[in-house]
Amino acid sequence: MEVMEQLTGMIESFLFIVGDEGLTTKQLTVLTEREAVEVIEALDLLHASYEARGTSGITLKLLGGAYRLVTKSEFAEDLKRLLENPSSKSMTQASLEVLAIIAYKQPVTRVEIDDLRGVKSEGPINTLIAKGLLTEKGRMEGSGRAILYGTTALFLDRFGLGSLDALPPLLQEEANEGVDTDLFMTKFQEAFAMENDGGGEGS
Amino acid sequence: MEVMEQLTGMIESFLFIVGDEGLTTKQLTVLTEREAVEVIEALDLLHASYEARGTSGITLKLLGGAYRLVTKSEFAEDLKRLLENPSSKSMTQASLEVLAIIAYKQPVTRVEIDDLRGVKSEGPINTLIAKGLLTEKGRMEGSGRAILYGTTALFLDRFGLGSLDALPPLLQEEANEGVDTDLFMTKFQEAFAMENDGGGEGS
Amino acid sequence: MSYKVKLEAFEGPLDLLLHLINRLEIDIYDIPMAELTQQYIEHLQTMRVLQLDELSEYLVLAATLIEIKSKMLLPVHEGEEFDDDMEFDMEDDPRDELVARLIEYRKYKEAAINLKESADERSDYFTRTPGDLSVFGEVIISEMEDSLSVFDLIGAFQKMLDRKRLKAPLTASIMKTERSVGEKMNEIMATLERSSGVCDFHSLFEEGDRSDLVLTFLSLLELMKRRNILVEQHGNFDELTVSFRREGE
Repeated sequence: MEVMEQLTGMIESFLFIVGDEGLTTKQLTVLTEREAVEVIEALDLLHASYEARGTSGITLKLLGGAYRLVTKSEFAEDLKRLLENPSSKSMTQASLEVLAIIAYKQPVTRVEIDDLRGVKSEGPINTLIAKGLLTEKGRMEGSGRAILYGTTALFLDRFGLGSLDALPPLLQEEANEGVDTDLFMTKFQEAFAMENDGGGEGS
Repeated sequence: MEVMEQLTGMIESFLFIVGDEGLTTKQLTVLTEREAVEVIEALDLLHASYEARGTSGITLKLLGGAYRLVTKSEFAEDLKRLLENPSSKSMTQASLEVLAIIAYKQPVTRVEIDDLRGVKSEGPINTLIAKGLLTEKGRMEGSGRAILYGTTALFLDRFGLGSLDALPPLLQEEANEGVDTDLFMTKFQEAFAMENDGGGEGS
Repeated sequence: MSYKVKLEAFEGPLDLLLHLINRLEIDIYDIPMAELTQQYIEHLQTMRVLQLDELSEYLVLAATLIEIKSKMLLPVHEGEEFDDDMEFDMEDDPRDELVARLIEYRKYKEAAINLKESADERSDYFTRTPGDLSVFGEVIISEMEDSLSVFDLIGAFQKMLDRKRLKAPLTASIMKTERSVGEKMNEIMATLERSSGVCDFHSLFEEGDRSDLVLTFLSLLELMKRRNILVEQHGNFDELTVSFRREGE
């Protein structure tokens, strides 16, 4: 029983982290290093526990083959208040992310910004243009002719900067630019590391 | 009771959606349209229920003034295995020293930090600013108008602190205020302390 | 003194001094100045590779140490006659200021260690990226507060990097672990079984996408290491052959 509880908790922590994409039974089997039957049993247990608990705001849903944690539908109306309420910082965070990317990388296209953030940035970009903090800085060479964005004088003014050079340097940690890590290299390095440490698993 | 359960569930659904942004008690009060006391009670209930449940993979934490849902530490190893490179490079000793000085003495100028450490601290300060852990907290009065530094909410989050008050107290200075050490008194106190803890050295 | 000191091990002159005090088991409230000064200067000599600007900070403290040492050797008391067995005046101990600085610095050095511990502890808790609000209705981008500064910009950027760290490798590792080396190793052993214990190295790489090929290659390496199989080549540029390794080989 305790083993099952532990597996259930582990699965919940995995599902919590992956967010909207969810995980398939197969993925969970690989990740937890357990048998599929155990994983399914744990998922049932998790679901039952969400449903039984009146204090639970979330539950487990199977959508498109993947299990994901979602908020209970009874709170959908309440959650709408997050949209209206400016006290939730996530909207500010989105705007600030976009602004930071553009400030440091300008001129930059929307696609590049989307890539960096991993989410669509059209909304924040438009809002920031409307506020006069961003502006179009011409078009990219080539077929697409994508719009290039940059910051405005108002941006410098609002953030108390004399010029763009006054931006404090950013710390680009361990060059995680191209996150689609070359699979071969990764695998190869792993194997190489294994060779070197004598192939210990839990090294 | 049922009302309380419902509020707890609602809070959980809010915290789930905002994720790493977290929500303050104040924000939760606005969002749930309830009284602060009720919100606090519900938060307690939520926390207790996470901790009591063995099947739970997540729990509630106050970090940088905001409540956040986080995975339980017992699953850290499993999650780290999954994330391959979960932690950013650990900080240098110099950065940690500078951060400690600023955390406890803020707002503080660079000169004060330099004096305390006996070395220039400009490099570590800039790195910490770039990491988003430090911020300018205005300027000193007077001719120099030196920049005053302080820590950010991100600092509290990264260091697992609910607020600045959660910083552990600084090392006790064996009761010598102006350090015009009265040698006799020191010796006496040492002897006295030894009497009291049975003379254990490595306590 | 024959021990070697690593430069990077010290965060400055005060750090070095504290290190010496600990190593020599000196009472910080009653520092034997002559001994400490000598040790300190010896250390500086072994640290000659120091950058000049860094060295200057160490030298300033060396000068301070020497000054204190000399003051202690010549306790001059104004308006008083020299007394042979004069008691040392504790009120004006020339070491006071140094001791105060050392103690103050030690406090924060200690605090830095604690901070590191709490950061390590914190790294055991993972949170999630915010959910998609657009499922609840139209997202209105709220007004930005007026009080925002460049530092908020940097904070937002750092947070974004964090989220990426959480997301990107996760999906990658899920994809990668979809087929494990262990599974592939079994496959290779089965192939060998079917071809009566020997097959061409090439034939194992005839199908699959790039990641499959990598997996096959790694599985072969692992099987070789575990001494399950033998990969041989009879001459330069000959075809490699893979075979079961017999006991005792």
